[in-house]
Amino acid sequence: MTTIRSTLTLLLIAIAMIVGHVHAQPQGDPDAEAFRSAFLAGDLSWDAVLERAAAEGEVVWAHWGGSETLNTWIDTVVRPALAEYGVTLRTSRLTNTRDAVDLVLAEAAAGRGVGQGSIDAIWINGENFFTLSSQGLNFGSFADLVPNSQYFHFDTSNPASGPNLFDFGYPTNREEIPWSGDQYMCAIDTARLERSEAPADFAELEAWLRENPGRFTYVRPPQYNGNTFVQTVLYAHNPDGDGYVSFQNAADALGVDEFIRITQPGYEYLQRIEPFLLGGGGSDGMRGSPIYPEDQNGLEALFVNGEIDMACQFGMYNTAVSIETGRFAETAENVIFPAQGMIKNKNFIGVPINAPNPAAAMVLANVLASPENQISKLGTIGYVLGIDADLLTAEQQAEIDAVAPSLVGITYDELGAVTVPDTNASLVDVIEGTWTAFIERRSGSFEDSVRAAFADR
Amino acid sequence: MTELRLAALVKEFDDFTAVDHIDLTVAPGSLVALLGPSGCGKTTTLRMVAGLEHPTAGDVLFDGESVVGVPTERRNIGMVFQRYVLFPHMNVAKNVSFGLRMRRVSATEIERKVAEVLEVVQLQDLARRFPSQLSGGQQQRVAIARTVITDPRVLLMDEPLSNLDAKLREEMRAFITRLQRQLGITTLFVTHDQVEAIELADRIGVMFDGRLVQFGTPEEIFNRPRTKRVADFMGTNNLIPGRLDVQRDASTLVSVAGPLQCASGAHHVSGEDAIATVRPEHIDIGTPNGPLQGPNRFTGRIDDAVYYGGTLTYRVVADGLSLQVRDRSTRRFAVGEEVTVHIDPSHLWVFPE
Amino acid sequence: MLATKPTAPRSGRSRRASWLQRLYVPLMLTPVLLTIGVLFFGALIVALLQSFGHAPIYGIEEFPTLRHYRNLFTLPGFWSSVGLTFYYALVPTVVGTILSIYLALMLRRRFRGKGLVQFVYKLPLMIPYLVGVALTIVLFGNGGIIARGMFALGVIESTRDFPRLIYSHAGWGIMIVYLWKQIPFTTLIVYSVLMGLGRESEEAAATLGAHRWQTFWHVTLPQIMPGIVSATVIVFAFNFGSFEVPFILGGGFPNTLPVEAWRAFEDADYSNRLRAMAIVMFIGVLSGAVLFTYLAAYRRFERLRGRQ
Amino acid sequence: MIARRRAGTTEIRRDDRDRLGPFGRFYVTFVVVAVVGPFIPLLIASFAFRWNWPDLLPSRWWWEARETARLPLGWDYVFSPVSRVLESAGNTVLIALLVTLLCTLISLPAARVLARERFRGKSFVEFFLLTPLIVPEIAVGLGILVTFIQLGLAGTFTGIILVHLIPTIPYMVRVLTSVFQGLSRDYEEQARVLGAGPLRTMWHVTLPMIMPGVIAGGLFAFLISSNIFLLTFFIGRGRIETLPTLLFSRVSGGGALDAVAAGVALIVCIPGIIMLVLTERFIKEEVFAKGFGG
Repeated sequence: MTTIRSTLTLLLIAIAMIVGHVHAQPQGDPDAEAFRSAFLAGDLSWDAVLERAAAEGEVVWAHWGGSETLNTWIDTVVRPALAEYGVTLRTSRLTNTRDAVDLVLAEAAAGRGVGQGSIDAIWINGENFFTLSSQGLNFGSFADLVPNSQYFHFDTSNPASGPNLFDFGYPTNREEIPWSGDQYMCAIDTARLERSEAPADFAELEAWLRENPGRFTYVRPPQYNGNTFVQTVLYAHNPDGDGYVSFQNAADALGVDEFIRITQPGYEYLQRIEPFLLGGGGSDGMRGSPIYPEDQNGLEALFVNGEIDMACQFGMYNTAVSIETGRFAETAENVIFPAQGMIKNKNFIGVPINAPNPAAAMVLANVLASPENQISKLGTIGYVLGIDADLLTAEQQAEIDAVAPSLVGITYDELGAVTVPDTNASLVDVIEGTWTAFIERRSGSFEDSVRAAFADR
Repeated sequence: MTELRLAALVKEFDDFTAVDHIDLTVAPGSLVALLGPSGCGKTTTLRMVAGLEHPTAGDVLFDGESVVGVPTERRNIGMVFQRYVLFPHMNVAKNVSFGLRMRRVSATEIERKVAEVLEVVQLQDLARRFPSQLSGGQQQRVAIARTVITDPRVLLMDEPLSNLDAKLREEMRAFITRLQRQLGITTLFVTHDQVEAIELADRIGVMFDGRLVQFGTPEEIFNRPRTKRVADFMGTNNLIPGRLDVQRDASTLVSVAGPLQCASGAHHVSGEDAIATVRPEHIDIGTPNGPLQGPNRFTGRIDDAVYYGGTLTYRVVADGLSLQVRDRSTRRFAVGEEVTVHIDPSHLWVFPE
Repeated sequence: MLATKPTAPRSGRSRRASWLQRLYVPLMLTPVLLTIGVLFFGALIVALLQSFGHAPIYGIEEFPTLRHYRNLFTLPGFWSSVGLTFYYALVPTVVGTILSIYLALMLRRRFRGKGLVQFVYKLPLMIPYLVGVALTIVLFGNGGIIARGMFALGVIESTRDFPRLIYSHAGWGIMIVYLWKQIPFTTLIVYSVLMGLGRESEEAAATLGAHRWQTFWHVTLPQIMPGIVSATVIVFAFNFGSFEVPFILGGGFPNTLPVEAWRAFEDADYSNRLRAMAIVMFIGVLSGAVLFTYLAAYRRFERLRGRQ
Repeated sequence: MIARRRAGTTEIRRDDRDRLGPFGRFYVTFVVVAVVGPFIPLLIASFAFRWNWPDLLPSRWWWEARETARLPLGWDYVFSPVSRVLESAGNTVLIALLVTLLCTLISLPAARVLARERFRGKSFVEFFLLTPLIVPEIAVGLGILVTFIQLGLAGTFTGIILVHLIPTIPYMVRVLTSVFQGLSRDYEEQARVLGAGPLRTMWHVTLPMIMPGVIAGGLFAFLISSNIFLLTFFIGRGRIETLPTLLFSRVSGGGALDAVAAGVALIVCIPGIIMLVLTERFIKEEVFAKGFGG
């Protein structure tokens, strides 16, 4: 049997390869198509959705799977919560969210329409959402249609709606629903670096690095933790002095020349500190390229192993949770860095247009947005609320205050004073591309690097 | 010419003794064959002489000088292996010149000697051939040429003829004898074939279970085995058990068939259980009341007759004895016919049971 | 056998038999050829077409173009990548082969605990490269066990003083993993060839007056050469195309070619995937060319020596 | 005279030619230490709760922190279903078994023909079947990925099994070819003479005789399949994890002395150790090396 099936599959592959790449018009599954239009039009009761979800029976959720604590929380909280609705959770643990986006794009190109894909929900934000959105591959504006949407500000006139309606400056159009928040944070180990010695802004960082070469590095862009570091550098070195504000514009609105003008000082700073980063300074005979770890796990490993004294990454309560799980030394603390602006954003659950279990995906989005689960997530693994706390009851707010892990060494007020929003999604590719060309590869002048990155966008 | 001496040589492997106190001397320029069934330790002995095994105890001496501490490559020996072990990646010339090349002999000298040796073994036309392109006999000659080219002090041969067919074996036997005489190399030869040993060797050492049981000229071994096993191994089938009765210079073996006069046995003791042996070709056979005279005469009946290679071998049953008799004459006796057999006392060899 | 008996009633069957006989070889080979042909060469053809600009899936159709290759060859750091790839592939192959031959020769000897050694040395062969990577990180990182031991002994004062073995372009960590995994592999091959050869030809050489080194050089080595050649081919080809080891332990840009291909493929800009395909084709051709030259040179060498 | 006196003495000596010298002894010891030694810190790390620079041993052990922890730590995490270690181990074995079976079925006929028949294009076929050993996996992986996504094979067992055939078949064909070369035709011909048809000959004579070789080849294919990372990673798409891909996600950033990473790395070794014991039991080294051109 196996042989026969495999031979048939082989023949199929052979045909596909000979014919070239299949190009069919997306032709959806009529049933899924009907559900989609009815649901998006608001014609379906939530009970009808639940009923269909139970019939679908499962939901496939693709998310970044590099965190043990998050994986544990999902399996112990979300899975049983969905099981109550008769939906089995299947998670796809990604090393990179782009893999899920790729899959959706490839499926769409292969003509797999509504209801015929393989992923129901993606933990997504920023450029990945931007990619799906610009290709028209989102399921639709569902975010305000699930019952728990009551815990989000979606009112365009209310400035508090901003983080829910804009993702990296790009309108979400309610095609994704916030499920978590994040805050860029820097941790030090006070056993190695006194709090008073720790740099507080980029000028101090540079001075400190010249004194202590090799004691700092950042995650390699285009990994988002690395991008964010570069973004904060660019904010801080914005010659207009208005930091993040210029970066809220879309790439086209800003224009190449303006981008060059406002980012050049920042990139020059990055180039200046490169020889003083971990592994920089020509120590390995290959022109001394520094070590940029691949992701936050790699960065933390360097921090834990005593190779660097300060580690910056997303995770508002990461330090507290890491001390609790034994990863960080008990002497680890957070510091305010850089004083010019620490990026905070929300991240979302997106549903691709070809989700095979769209009703179950809605149920998943709703379950993730419930105050109960949101508070549990904050309390157990230190992930910031995706819902807006001011819409909760007083008891719930009190509970949040009670369970929230410590900021270890800093206060909410100090943090709130320096928090800034993320960059416009359309600029992220350009920032990455420029970093790769100008910092990593040193492939030409700054201007050429930026122009190439703009053109490749 | 070198004298090779083995002194109380012992080789123990983990759980058994392969060679058990062997003493043996190979006179300069002579050829000694170590004869014995497989597993008797003869190859191990040879390998100890070569330095491929280290003796557990005892000594190997070349001209009275111990070589036990000397590694194989510095003993200056030649060894012909059972499977020739020609180097498959070298042609005949390279194989033959190997020993000289290892000794860093000059190229012109190598060329001269290779040509010379190849002529001796009559392979001068095949110098560029590879071992896989040679017949068994040719490979054998290359193997010998390769060992003699360095003028070894001692030549060791490990069953060199066992992989050849009967005709070739005869040819090579003659060739080896000629070569050995011509070069006068002290040679130790291992074989399990008694004919080969008798034809080639000046002296034969018979080994069983790691021990040297008899050492002597082929004639001695052949006609006067010292034990039953040697006799058996040498192909003597007529073993007559009995009890000895020793008088001054002659002794009598009282066997089931009656008393037998034996020539030897002065060193034996009366009353001892002993076995007398006689080779089939040394028994005379004739018609009853024929011309056969003297002692040790029996009357018997032909039980079986086999014709083989110009001789007739009879099985004669006489007075409870079953004797094998080989007759080279042209007479024929029929099965069941009554005959007289006679054994000359000088051919009757006695050893203790 | 049927064909030799052309009796009348059997002629039908014999015709069928000969028809079957003619198809016997192709039929028996079909499954293998189909699988490798479709999956392996199919994949390569797709990669080849994409590298020449045929990629409708990304909405790119510029076939045929050499643009992606041209871009590749002018890419900053590309030739450094080629050099690094060769360096990481070649050094462990050569060093590992020498160490393996020595180990195989040692394993033929008698010593106490030989059974244990023969069991243990094969362990790395059985487990994924990634385990070797994990071990290397734990041991040789600048904050790893060895560095900590040296710190405790006062040899170094900080992680900075420890020589950088991983995450560096010198590639010590990468090559350590390769050696750790591949010495057992090459040793196994050389050892089994040695076992097949037996000791006799070496003993013969010794009786002919060859010293140990001469014996090895003139007798043993030439006879185990075919095994060594196939081992080095496989090892080099693997190292040349290896991804996960240099990806994790490498020193960053410039990366080895496979890591460059991966990065180009994972780039946000889909058109870079065509570059990834160009890199991948380049790796294949380069690796094939090197190994082909190597094998041809070896054959020529054997022929010069006269062996068929 | 001196020699003569020496001749009498009996001296116990060892075989120098066959014994290891001091350097050889050192080298062999080094090999054993280099193979086994690195696992010691890994084992310690797997039992650590907190092991920061510059501690030589963990400052706190897993069992000390286990009771108070709110989330499963170390081995608790490794063995909880959340970590998917057991699931991945199951996938690894399942995939490897199916690959072995399929690979054997596909390779057997070809090996028989390659060992016994002479035909035109034979050397081409042999070369054709060797190319997967020379061309890097990443080339195949990148080339095949998009097509597999289009066909819906990405993220499926079928897809992974199919790509695993690429690196296993060349080895399997080599091992089986040498097995058939070692099997004389006489036995099969004898069976035919005695009246067995081709199928019965295959079943009663050929198969039992080549079985040891087939098992060797099978163990091989199993070993290779269970060690493949890149192709599984590409085609599995995070939906089907095997032990190597699971370990990759733990160490890709440079996992350091993380207890879970160490635990996963140790678990990943288990199939290999079982294989080692099996091969040691059932396969002579010579057979084992055949597939590699030994």
